Parts: sequence; C-alpha cells; structure tokens
Amino acid sequence: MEINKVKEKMTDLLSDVFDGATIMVGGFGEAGSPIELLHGLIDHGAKNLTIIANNAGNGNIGLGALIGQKQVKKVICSFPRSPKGITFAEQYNKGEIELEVVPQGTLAERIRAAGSGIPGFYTATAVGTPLAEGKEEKIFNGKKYILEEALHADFALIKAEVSDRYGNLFYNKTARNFNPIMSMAAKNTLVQAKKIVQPNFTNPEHVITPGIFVQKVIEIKEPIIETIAIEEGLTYP
Amino acid sequence: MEINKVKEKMTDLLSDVFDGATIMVGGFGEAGSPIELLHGLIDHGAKNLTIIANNAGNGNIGLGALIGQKQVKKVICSFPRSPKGITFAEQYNKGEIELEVVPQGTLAERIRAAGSGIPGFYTATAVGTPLAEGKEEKIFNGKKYILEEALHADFALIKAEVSDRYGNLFYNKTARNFNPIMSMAAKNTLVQAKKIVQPNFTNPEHVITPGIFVQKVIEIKEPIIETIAIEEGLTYP
Amino acid sequence: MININSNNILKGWDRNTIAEKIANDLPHGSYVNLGIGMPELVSQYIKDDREIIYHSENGLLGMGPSPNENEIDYDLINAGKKPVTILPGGSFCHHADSFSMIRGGHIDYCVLGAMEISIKGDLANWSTGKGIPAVGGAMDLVAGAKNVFVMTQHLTKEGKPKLVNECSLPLTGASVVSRVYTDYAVLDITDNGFKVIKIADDIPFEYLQSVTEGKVYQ
Amino acid sequence: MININSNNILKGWDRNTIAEKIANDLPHGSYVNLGIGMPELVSQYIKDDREIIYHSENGLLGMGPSPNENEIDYDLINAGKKPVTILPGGSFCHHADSFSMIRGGHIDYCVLGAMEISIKGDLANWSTGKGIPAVGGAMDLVAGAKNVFVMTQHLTKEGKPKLVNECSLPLTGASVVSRVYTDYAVLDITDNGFKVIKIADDIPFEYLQSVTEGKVYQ
Repeated sequence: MEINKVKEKMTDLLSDVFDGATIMVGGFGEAGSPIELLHGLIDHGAKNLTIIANNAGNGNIGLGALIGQKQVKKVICSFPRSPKGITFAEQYNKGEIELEVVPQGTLAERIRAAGSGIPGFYTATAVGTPLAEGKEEKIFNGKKYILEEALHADFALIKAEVSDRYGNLFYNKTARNFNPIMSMAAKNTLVQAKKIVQPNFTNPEHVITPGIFVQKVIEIKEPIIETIAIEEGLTYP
Repeated sequence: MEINKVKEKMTDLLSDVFDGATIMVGGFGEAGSPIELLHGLIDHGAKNLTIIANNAGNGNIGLGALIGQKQVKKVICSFPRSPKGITFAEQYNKGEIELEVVPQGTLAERIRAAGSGIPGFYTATAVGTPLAEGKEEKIFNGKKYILEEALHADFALIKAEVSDRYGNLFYNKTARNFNPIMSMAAKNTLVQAKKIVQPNFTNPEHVITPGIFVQKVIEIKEPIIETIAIEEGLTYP
Repeated sequence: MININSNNILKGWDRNTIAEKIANDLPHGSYVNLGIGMPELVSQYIKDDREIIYHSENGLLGMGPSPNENEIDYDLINAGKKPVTILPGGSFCHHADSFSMIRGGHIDYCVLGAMEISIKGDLANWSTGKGIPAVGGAMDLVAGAKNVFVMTQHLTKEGKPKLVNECSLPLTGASVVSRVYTDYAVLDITDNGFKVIKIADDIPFEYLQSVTEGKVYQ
Repeated sequence: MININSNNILKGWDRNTIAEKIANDLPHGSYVNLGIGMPELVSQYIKDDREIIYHSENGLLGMGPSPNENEIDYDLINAGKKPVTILPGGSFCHHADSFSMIRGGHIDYCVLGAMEISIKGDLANWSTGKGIPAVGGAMDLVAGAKNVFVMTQHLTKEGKPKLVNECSLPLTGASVVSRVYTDYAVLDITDNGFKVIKIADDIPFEYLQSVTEGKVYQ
C-alpha cells in the first residue's frame, strides 16, 4: 500500500475541524494565503475559532470573509491592520473579537518552537515595551530577556506551489513565509497546492516542507489572487 | 564595487583565527567535514582551541589531526567515539583534553539558538539523566524541562558543495547536517566549497545557507574523502 | 529469581523473528527512526500492505537500503555513518530541522537497543559508566518520539536480566519506553509492571518471570 | 524651549537629502533592512562604490527595485506587501529563518521611521496608543539589528519635537537607536545627549536645540 495524502474533496480535507479549534493560517499579506481552504472552512461552518496568522484578513475573501462570518473568536497575529481589513476592524471596534498582538519574529519563533518541541525560549524582542508586560524575565550575560512560550495549533491551513502524495511541499518566492513553520506546529496540517506531482519529481535537496509535517493535501489549480479579487469586488460566500 | 567573499589563499581565509578561539566544525562523520580547512588550521598553528562539532575526529586527518597536533584544549560534541578516533581517545584518557558531551539534538538546537538571538530555551531531552545535572528546571503544562543555553563561536569551518561570491551555499545530500546552523552561529563563517559559481546560477528558492551568514569562501575542487584517505593511511601534516 | 547460568538459559526468538514482530506493529504511513545495530533489521520485514518512511538523525527522511558497492556516495550516509540511499519522496534537511522532527513529536516510532529497561520505562542505553562518554541522538529520540520501542536480548551476555526494577546504569531517559521486544517476549510498560503481549512458544511464563526483575503479568 | 508655530519653523533638508546621507553611511557589503515608507528612499542613493544587500522580513534577501507593471508577481512582495523583485545572489527563506537574520544580529543596519526617540535611544514607532494595535516586525528589528538608524522629520505634523527626554507613546524598544537622521540634523545617541554629527546649512544650532527636548551638543 502506498502513502497518499491527496484528497479529492474539500470536505474530506476539512472533515476533522471542530468548533473551538485553534487554526494557523499561512501567508504574509496575500502571498501564500490559503484562500480556498478558508472558503472551505466557511462552508464547513466551524465556530469559535482561534486564528494564528500574521494578519487579520483583507477584504471579504479568505480570512477576512471567515471573520465576516463570525466564525472567529480570537486572532493572534502581528499586524491586524490592512488597507481593506474591514471585517476584523468592525468586530474589534465593537469588542466582538479578541486580539493578541505578537511581534512578528516572536510569532514566527513561537510557532517554530511548537514544531520543535521547545515549550519556551528567551528573546530580547519587546523587552521594555508594553508587549513584555506580565512575562517572565531572565538575565543572560548581563542583558535582559523575556520568556515566550510555544504556540501550538490543532490545524494549519497552508498554501503551497507543489506537493507530492507524501506532502512534500515547495513554495513560490515570498509565498513561503509562515507556511513551513506552521506546517511543523499544527497537529493537522492541511494543504492546498497548485500542482500535485509524482514523488520522483520532488528533488530531495529542494523540499522545503518535508511530508512528515503534512497530513492532507488538495489540488487547487488556479487559486484566487487577492489583489485582483478585491479590486474586482469578490466576496465569499 | 561588488561584494566578493571568495579568497584565493588559505592563509587569507584563516588570517583572523586566534589562540583560544572557539571554533565550530561542520560535518557529521565524514560527510560535510571541512578537512582542508582543518589542515589549514594546523598550518596556521592556533592553540588552546575549543572545538564544537558532532564528533571528535577520526584517523589522523582533519579534526583528528588537529587534535593530534595538541591545538585543542576542549571538545564540545555529542559523540566523541569513532572507529579510528585515536587522537582524541589518547588525550582524553590521559586527561589532556576536556570534553563536554551534549545530546545531538540539544547540540544542534543550542547552535541554532546562537544564530537566532535566543540565549536559552527549554527542552525535554536529557531530563532525568546525568546530562541534566546542574541545569535549571521548569514545568510547562505539567511536564519537566531543562534550560539549555546558546552555543556561540568565534569561527565556523564549513564544507559546502557550491558557493557564489556572496557566500550563498548549497550542500550535497547528508553533507548538509550541522553546516547551515553553524554558519548562523559563528561570528566568522569560513567556507570551503567544491565549486564557485556566478550568482545568476544560484536559484534563490534553493539556497540553503544565505550569504548573510558567510564571511569568507575558498574553492577546494577535490576535497579529501575521509574513508578512502584513512584506508590509504593518509595523515596530516 | 532463579539462578541463571548457561545450563538453564532457554532459546527464544532469533533476532529476525523479533524484527518481524516489530515490523508488524508499525502501522501504514508511520515515520520511523531505527537505531543503529539490531533495530536496522526491522526494515527488512515490512509487509507490502504498508509504506513506512525512515528517518535518520543526520538530516535524511525517506532513507532507503544500503547501496551497491559501486553506488556508494560518502555524502549520503545514515546516523551510523554507513552509506545508504534515499527513496523517491525523500528529503534532506539540516541538523536542527532533523531534530525538530524528533523533538517536536513528529517521529511516530523509534526502535532502540538497550542495556537496561526499568519497570517504569526508564531506559539506559548510552553509557556503561566507563570509557569515553558518547550520547549521540539517543536522549533526543527517547524524549521526542511518540512511541519508543526497545529491541533487545532479554538477558545480558553475562546472563543477567535487562528488564529491571531500577536501572543501575546512567539513564538515557526516564519513563520513556512504551514497549520492549526481546527474544522471549513482547512486553508493554504499564503501571502494574511488564505486561506480556506475546511470549515465545518455547518460553514458559514462569521462566520469563524468573529472568525478569519486577512483576511480569499476562 | 521656544514656542514653535508655523511662523518660525525652518526648512532643512528634504527627504531625498536625508536618504542620501543615510545611503552614504551604509558601508560596502552591508546587509540592510529598510523600513516601509520614507526609509525605502535610501536605496535610491547608494553610490557605485558599494554593494548593499536588502533584507525584507517576509523571507527575502537580496531585494531589488519595484517591478514594471507587466512583471508583477503577487508571490514576490516586500514587508510592506508591495510587489518587488529579487536580484542575482538573492534567496528566499521562511519566516523563522528570516527573523533569525534579524534577531540573531546578522542585519548590519535597519532604518526605521519614528514617532518619538528619547535621549536614551528609546524608540516609539508602532502605536499612537489608539486604534487597532499592530506591531509587525518593528520590535524584532530594533532588538536585533546591529545598528538602528531612525529617519524622520524633526518635528511632528503638529510642530512638536520628536526627539524627547522620555517617550510618551508605547515603546518599540528601549535604548535601541544609535543614530537619528532628521530634516535638520544627523544626531548620535550618546550618554551625554544628542550629539550633532551634521547639521543642515540653514539650521542654526540654537534653533536645533530649541526644537529638541534634552541636551543637544556638538
């Protein structure tokens, strides 16, 4: 029998998602943002989600649309402001959605730590700022650092360029961003890839996310391009 | 003016090395082991070195030869036993060389931490064993972890397959091992590459060690293969 | 405990049979790290009804069998520093990423040798307390892998039990072993002692207890 | 301090001149992160006697200029989420690796905008204390880069000093700024106050002191 993580139907990909789940969403801005998986999650209907991402959605597609559907109770991110980030802003200003702001590098490192079995690490980032409040401090070589803890997730929604049946992933340019580390940090890593290829075509020197970190993959040949979709006024559902 | 990190002479590459320096040496077994740089270091003559590596040398070439020349006062490694690791064993048994044994994953993570600005992190590895003695403990979610600190170095000796003038590095198969993380952790990363190519030929998707982590590079077209060299009885100098 | 000497040591499964039993317990799709030495045998007994992916600590996922003499690449070796191959769908990574797979709980099973295993699941397999200490990746594997299987002879070469109440040798990890495969039996570590999952045909239960420190039960 | 109003606000360097001064202070071979907005101008003034490599937080080293309209790739953007290009010798990496470059002290210079800079080198540039808080990579950059340069107007839009004794806004980092480039002067953060390295031709020293909180000296 052969390992095959490729699913044909979005419902199979998302079948295990549950209300109250913590979900990492790859992408930085529009690059590497799994818009189709997020739309699948809208169709799925899971509620009270905690989202870990760099941003908090733009326009009324993808993460912006998921928030618009009131499926999200909390966002953990570094930068929840976007030119057209209307859905998050509306709910935040009404006190309807929680926000934890994390410095971008600390966010990345907390995610990587979760994937690497590190429950906590020390960093100089944010020392002396409001984002260090309530955090344990420790001095190393005369310099002050704060303790940051690993950020785990039940699911990661990942966008890749290429996958094989093992879930070996390749990304396109800066669409890599958070996707590889989120793949490591989630119990279930669910991927949309533009192309599924045979394993003989995945060069072992170039694999960015090894299949060990991936549970399910679906092929989405022509994903939505956020900039163009928002310009054209696309909304979901 | 163009950035060009490529040196023609080994003496230029190693010019900054000083007595008492802490030096990381890439490689796992023979794969990725910078034998020519180590021989350069023998010619250079720096003494009282602290070596951070996975192993402690094999035969009388490379790290084994450097130890044989009594240039090393301490080795920090995970596995100082090799079938022909005679020079380290001899000095260790006479109490002439210090040894710090570190679990292999902790070693890798301490090196990566140094390169990433993390002075310390917690790990479950070695908890309850003699290698945890004297280390700070902390409980996360009911489980015990120990604090491990970053391992910095003054120099890293790295073996790569390909470099360009920026020091973008590519490795061959499992010769990658500790080389990319040691490149990050040292103040001065000194590289031997089998081939120097033009930057247009280094695919930005495939670079393993970005040039930002590299200070100097030298081309060594046909490096010694340890297994064959030891079989043939090669020694250095 | 009976007094064990060469006259009353029984013969159980050979190492190939032990390897086969472990192979049969590794589910389809598992990511597995096989320790150097006896555990390497396991890969030879994986049935066609499953695909297993092998991890080697030195940055190799999807490890294949040994190469032919003329295909040896000294840059493609395993954690035991022996030449190996890589299968389609495999990948290389650096040491920190490789140990993230281990320490982050992504390796489903690791199979390791042992000097001693305690009734609480403590493992000693890295140091006799003498000679040059060398730990390699053993402590990371037992702390990080989801399931730690031990493959070992039931008795030491001197005929002493390896399954003990308390390890006398330096630990590799505390409460880390889930299951032990020996030439006499397959035993789970439980709160009540060593639970026998399978026992070799020619080994009476009383004998198994007699060559094991601590309670054995069925 | 004099009472500053629109009648007595002097005109110093324009933003291109400030950018040029920063560009001249970045040594050959430096790895540099330019903040979004005004600092992006700096790259236009790098002379031919040096090669500078630009880092963008979102996993891009060796960033090039904006693409032509017909060459836009929405997967190749900078930290400001605008389309960019990559130069030969550049590379992509994931976010943890990209921030290892920043947090590990590998970025030689970062150039950032500011709302306030204190005499101790504290920087406030991420929050007005109102609206949706959003920090991005600013705190990582100031904590990690070897040299933190600030590029800013000397006065706020309301004509208030940005160089102050104590920041009133939430900090981005404490004691992190090494040098400040404004339309009036280039000033180093020192134990004795703001040290003037250069001052614009039309700006009298007394005026500079009058529009700056805390001691300015030459």
